Amino acid sequence: MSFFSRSPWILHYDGSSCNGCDIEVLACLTPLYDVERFGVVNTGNPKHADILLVTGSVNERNIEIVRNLYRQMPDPKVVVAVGACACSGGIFARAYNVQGGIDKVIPVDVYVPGCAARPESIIDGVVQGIAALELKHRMTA
Amino acid sequence: MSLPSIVFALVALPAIVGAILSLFTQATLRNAIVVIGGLLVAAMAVATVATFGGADGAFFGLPGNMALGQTLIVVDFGLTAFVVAISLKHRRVLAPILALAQFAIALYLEVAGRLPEPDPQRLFWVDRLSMVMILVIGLIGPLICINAIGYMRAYHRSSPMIQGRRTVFFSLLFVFLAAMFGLVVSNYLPLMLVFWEITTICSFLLIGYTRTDETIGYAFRALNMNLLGGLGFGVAIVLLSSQTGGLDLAILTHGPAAGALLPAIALLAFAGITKSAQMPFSSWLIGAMYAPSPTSALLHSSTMVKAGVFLLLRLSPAMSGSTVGYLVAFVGLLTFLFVSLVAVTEQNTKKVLAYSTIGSLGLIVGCAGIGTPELAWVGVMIIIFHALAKSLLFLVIGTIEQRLYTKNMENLDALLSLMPRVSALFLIGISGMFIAPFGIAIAKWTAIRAFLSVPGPAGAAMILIMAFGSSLTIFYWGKLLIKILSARRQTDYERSIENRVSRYEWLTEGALALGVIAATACVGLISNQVVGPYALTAFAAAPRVFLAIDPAILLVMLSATLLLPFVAVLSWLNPTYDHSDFYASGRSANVGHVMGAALGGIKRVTLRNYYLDGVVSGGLMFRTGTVACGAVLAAMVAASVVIR
Amino acid sequence: MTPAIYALLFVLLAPVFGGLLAGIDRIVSARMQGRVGPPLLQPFYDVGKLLQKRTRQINPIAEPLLIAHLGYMAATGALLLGGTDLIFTVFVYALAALLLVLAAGSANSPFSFAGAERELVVLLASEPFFILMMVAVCKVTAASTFGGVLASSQLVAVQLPGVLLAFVVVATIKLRKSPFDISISHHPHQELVSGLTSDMSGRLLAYVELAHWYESALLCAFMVLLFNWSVPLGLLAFAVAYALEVLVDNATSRIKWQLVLRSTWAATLLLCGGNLLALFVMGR
Amino acid sequence: MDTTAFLARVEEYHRDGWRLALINVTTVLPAAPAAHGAQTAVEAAAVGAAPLDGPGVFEIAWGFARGGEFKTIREQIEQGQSVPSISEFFGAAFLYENEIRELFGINVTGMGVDLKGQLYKTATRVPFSHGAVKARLAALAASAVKPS
Amino acid sequence: MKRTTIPFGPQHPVLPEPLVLDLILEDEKVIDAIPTIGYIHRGLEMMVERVEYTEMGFVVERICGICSFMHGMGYCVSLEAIMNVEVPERARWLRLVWAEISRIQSHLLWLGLGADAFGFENLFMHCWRMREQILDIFEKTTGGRIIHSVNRIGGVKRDIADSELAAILAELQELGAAFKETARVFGTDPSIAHRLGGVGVLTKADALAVDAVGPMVRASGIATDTRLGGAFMYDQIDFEPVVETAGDCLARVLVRLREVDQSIDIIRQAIDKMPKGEGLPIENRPRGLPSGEVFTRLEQPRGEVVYYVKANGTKNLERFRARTPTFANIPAMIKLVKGCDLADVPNIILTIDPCISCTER
Repeated sequence: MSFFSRSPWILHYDGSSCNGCDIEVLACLTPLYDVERFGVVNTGNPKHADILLVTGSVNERNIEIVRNLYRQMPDPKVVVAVGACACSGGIFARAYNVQGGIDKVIPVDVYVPGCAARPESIIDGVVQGIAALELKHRMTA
Repeated sequence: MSLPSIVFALVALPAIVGAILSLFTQATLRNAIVVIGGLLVAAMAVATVATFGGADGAFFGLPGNMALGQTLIVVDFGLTAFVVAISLKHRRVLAPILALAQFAIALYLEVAGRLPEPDPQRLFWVDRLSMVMILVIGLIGPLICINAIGYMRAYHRSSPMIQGRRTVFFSLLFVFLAAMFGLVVSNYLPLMLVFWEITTICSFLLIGYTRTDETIGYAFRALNMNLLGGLGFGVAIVLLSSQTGGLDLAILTHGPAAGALLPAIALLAFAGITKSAQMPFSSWLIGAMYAPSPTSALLHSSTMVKAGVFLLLRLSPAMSGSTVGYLVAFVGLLTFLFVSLVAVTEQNTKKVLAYSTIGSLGLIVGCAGIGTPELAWVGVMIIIFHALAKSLLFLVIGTIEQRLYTKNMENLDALLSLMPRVSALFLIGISGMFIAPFGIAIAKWTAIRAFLSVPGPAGAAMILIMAFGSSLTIFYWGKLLIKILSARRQTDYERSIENRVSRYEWLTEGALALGVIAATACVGLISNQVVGPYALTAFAAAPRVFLAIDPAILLVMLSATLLLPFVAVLSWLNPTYDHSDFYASGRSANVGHVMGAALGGIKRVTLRNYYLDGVVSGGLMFRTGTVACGAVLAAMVAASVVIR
Repeated sequence: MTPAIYALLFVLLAPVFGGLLAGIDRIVSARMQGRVGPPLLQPFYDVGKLLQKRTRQINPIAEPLLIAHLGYMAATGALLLGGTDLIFTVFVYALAALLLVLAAGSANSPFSFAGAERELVVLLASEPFFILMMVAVCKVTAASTFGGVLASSQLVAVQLPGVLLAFVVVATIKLRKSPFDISISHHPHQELVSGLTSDMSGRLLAYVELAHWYESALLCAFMVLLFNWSVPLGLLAFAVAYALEVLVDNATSRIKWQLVLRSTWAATLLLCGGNLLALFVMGR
Repeated sequence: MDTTAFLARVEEYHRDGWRLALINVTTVLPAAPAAHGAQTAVEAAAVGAAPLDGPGVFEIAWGFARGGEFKTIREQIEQGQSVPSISEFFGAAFLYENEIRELFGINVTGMGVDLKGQLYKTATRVPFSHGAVKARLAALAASAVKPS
Repeated sequence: MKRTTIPFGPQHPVLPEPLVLDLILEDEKVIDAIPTIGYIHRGLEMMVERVEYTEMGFVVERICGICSFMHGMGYCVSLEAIMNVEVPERARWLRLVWAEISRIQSHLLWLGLGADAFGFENLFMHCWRMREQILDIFEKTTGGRIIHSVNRIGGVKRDIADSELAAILAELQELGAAFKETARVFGTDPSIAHRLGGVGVLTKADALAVDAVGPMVRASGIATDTRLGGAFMYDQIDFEPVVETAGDCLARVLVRLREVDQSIDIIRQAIDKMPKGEGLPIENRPRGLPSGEVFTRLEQPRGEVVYYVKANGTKNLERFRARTPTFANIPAMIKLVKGCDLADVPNIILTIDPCISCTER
């Protein structure tokens, strides 16, 4: 087992989310859920991150941002789409400015359902992301 | 050849080259004369040192039966007449008054026969310090002259409004070197004063080279302040003329001075402080920044200001342990502190270099004032390393200025990408000024160690000044380093910039950079063979260790630092090297050095260094320093009279 | 044992010390925040991962500068314990710190640059203290090396209470603790994102972390200098000081650079300068 | 609309201490779908494109609040007409005005801060213009009647 | 002369949401700040074209995950006004209770984020720990932590048993007591005072000039609160708007700190005054299709929200528009950011309590 499974650093980006999933992602860091127990750190910087958590869908404007952040993350990297909007566009899928889920722009490894996604599901998504990370590391190493 | 004759040849040679240069206006010929003359001067300097060998010192007089007194008066008259004439032309009042006052003193002494007959065999004095100065002047000076060929060509191309007077310019550079050689080998004070005044006039002419209202103003400021110092020198001679052997520098400074000698020592120190641009006389050197860069390089490294600290180091044994000495030291150290504070708020690169010069000289003044062998060692070390690094820096900044058309350090970002080779030279120069294995840092460290043994609150104050001042130098050099040591992609035009740097500049700046490295590598040797023995001789002290560290450690650090560029190249060539664009909150664009702008489109990345706005005010610090140092200086002169 | 062996031991063991310290710090901080926190060895996992990760470089000069940063940080401690002049080690220490600034500045990008400038400010804020501290230690003990100070019969901390207090203040900067963590923060919610390290990834970040561990060990060695009569006491004092730092870190917000500069300079000038003045006046 | 009278009224509100609470625009299509007995806009659109033909209007409401009171100035303008900016009196109006220009295509003259179409930068330019609304409804109707 | 440009956002850890500023700096003084939004605009208002009015409430709730209860309530209240539905009293009281709980939730969330922005991670953790208790109450009473969907046109979907209400009140009062300690830290810590005191001062005159709302203006000495209008049972509650006069970041924090206490007190009064008993009516189903228009205003945690709903007799509304409090507060924020320090920018942005997804919809 590599160190990736013990030290997954995350980057959170809010696409066009309603804040619901965003604050649940943040809640994961706080005392009740405390994901730092698993070595998870919210880095806030793509260059340090292993796992990109995206909440909300992509729209005309943030599509470039999502692409840029993903590109700036060093390999191996994993994308977790958190919540219905990130997975598919959710309730807003047909709104004129929404282009759909995150997988329209970048490859998604883990889809976390929910509107809003619950912290437990998000943590579960991250854990599955760790497995994907481990796999990608082994494939490139 | 005997030592006296080779020393006379050394002084005469640049004067002759200068005279020849004034006759030729044709560029190619002039360039050839500059190069050949420069090389001859350098060879002569090396020959002088070789002839001198490892001796402690030597005295000698003029060959034949020259009437020294009358000659000096004639030269003095010529200089005074020149100052009066040019002041009348530009309607200035102060300079002619100061010059006439000084001439009046000389005339009075000569006519009234107050001047004691000098010992004809002790007119000149060469020792290890003279040799260090001769090498500094004779090796660095010619390089600056040769560099100026390339610089001035670019300078006049980029500033067509300025009338070209390059004949005068090059001629003056060599005359300046001659005067400096004369100054550092003089033992008879009236003789030294004449050379002293020649350097003043030379620097005046060089600063006013462009003849704009602005530079003429700065030239007169320099002239006034230096003439004031010269007047102090003159008065000191009057005071000393009544003392037996008083006008013999070697006798005057063979040990701590006391009684009636002190006021004269104080006035000589005053002269040294004006010449080395210490506060409150710093503004003339800042004004001199408006002259062409080789002028700055010359004034800052091997000539002019170095004459001031040379005199102070000569006086150091005399000032040792006296209140006068302490106060001189405080003028220097306070200057160091305050100009460092000013420098952190300055954007003009040349001015930052100028403040750094004043600060480094301040350290030398501080060392000279206390007058211990350790601190004299530090002072000479700083002279050597500062001359090398600072001449390199001024020449490099001149090269950059003529290619990038900017004086502002904010516009130097990514210099490493634009002009990689010039940047390398620049980095070596800056490292020489403050980074650990390089000389000035070693000197500063030794100075701190030496100040430890200064007793009482003065010692504590000196250590505090050193601690805060050194930290400030890290800050302003660090800012400049950040600007240079950054990378971005260049356009085709930018890639071609460096190709326009002339051969003259490459060779001279390269030589100086090698000099900085070589001197650092040889710091142990320099300490053991030259500077250490000098300090021991000057203070008649018992042998001791000056470099309290194994020079091998310094050598390892130096090699490690020099290896870094190769690591960079290796990393660049590594097949796994993976380039990424920079982080800009998700807004960076993968092409060029741009990022998405808030209101659409793209925006160039612009970065501005911190200038401690709101915490340190440069203007206020300069004024405070001027007032504080002025007060200390006044106290110094007063103390010499009152305390004796 | 000879000083050379001490130097070697420092190079080998300081990262272990620094990493464990960081691990304890993270657990204690988490407990103060009502959380469980990561495993003790988490910092080692993090660095291990960073070394395994692909490194994306923004330019080829950052890496050599960071290697030099790490090297000089280790060298500072090695020189210190190896018996080099104390004041000289401070110069090497400053060089090591400066190299990190240059590595960040070389990115030529907004956040790294702002981080580098702030780091330069904190370097300016902390540097006078370290010079003064070493001068004071040398003055008190009349020694100029680590071994010499330890062998001295003078009790350094007793004579340098001001320096000791100022050390606790200034060490906050070097340990990158709130309220002085302006250029780089262990917490992500910084206006400068990751400050200095914004454009570093993979092993580059690992170098920075490792150098920081060396720095922690170096500060511990400085503390031992102050408690020169007993090494265990010095270690204990460092532990107490570190616990205090963690507490302060958790009980204050990050202050602005202007106040960082003013407060540390004031502390240095009043506490350290005053102490030094007293030493010189009393003629020790 | 009478620009001078309008601005005079706005100034009056400003003078009397009212606060700008919102500026709202409604895109009114030529004929209300209900007139055709349809229960939804989609059904109406499915009945035929005819009701959607012809020019529509924009209803604009400038809402002002003072304590618990709330008042509006209402205007109707046709497509292509412009309205004056009220940022002279209510500086915060610039956000609303940029928004209605971007989303509804209404030209606002003399805006205090012109964000030059960069406020939302929508994928569908002017998503609430009559044309865009009609197109969406037509597409919706087409997909609704299509056998799945 | 050269200046530093800092691209603040859209991905910036200080604010989880994508707000964008180009900060033009000298040293760290902000000489100019060029703002933009639009990274989160979905086009939610257009959804009326495809979603029937009965279900539009679920869309409206998702304007924002922090104020979702209030948005759902505002939508239902608007439709009730258009369709002339009389809402049972108990339902109205229950709405008030949930609304105030959601205000506490929002303020705790915000206080935590604010603390983290000025580098006080510990406070962040403690605020969010307390917030989890509030979320538990929500989950117990509505089934959702973030999105509650408990409002209906004509009433509410669920009742809360009287005993449970009493338990909730007890829990809230306990939390309020514990919160006092946290509030004391915010109010007295010198490092917080350094970061917030005198920073981003919005004078009373400026607050009026830029038409700001909510705690933002109350911190500038203006006693305005939409709840004072008396709708939604607030006429039966005894309360004074929380006002501070300094107008700086610290004042805005203090206003929200005191509003947490105030909300707990309002809930106490509400539970006291509401009709008790099992099986009281909580919903009146409306009849027919809505036709007409209405402007509805209510006080969200961030300030006044204004809804405009226009119905034309079909199942689809003709227009739905929400002017959220942050939309009204952005001009004030832009005004304050200019001339502050870089380190103040997060504090100024956060003390307006921005909700960008509210703003852009």
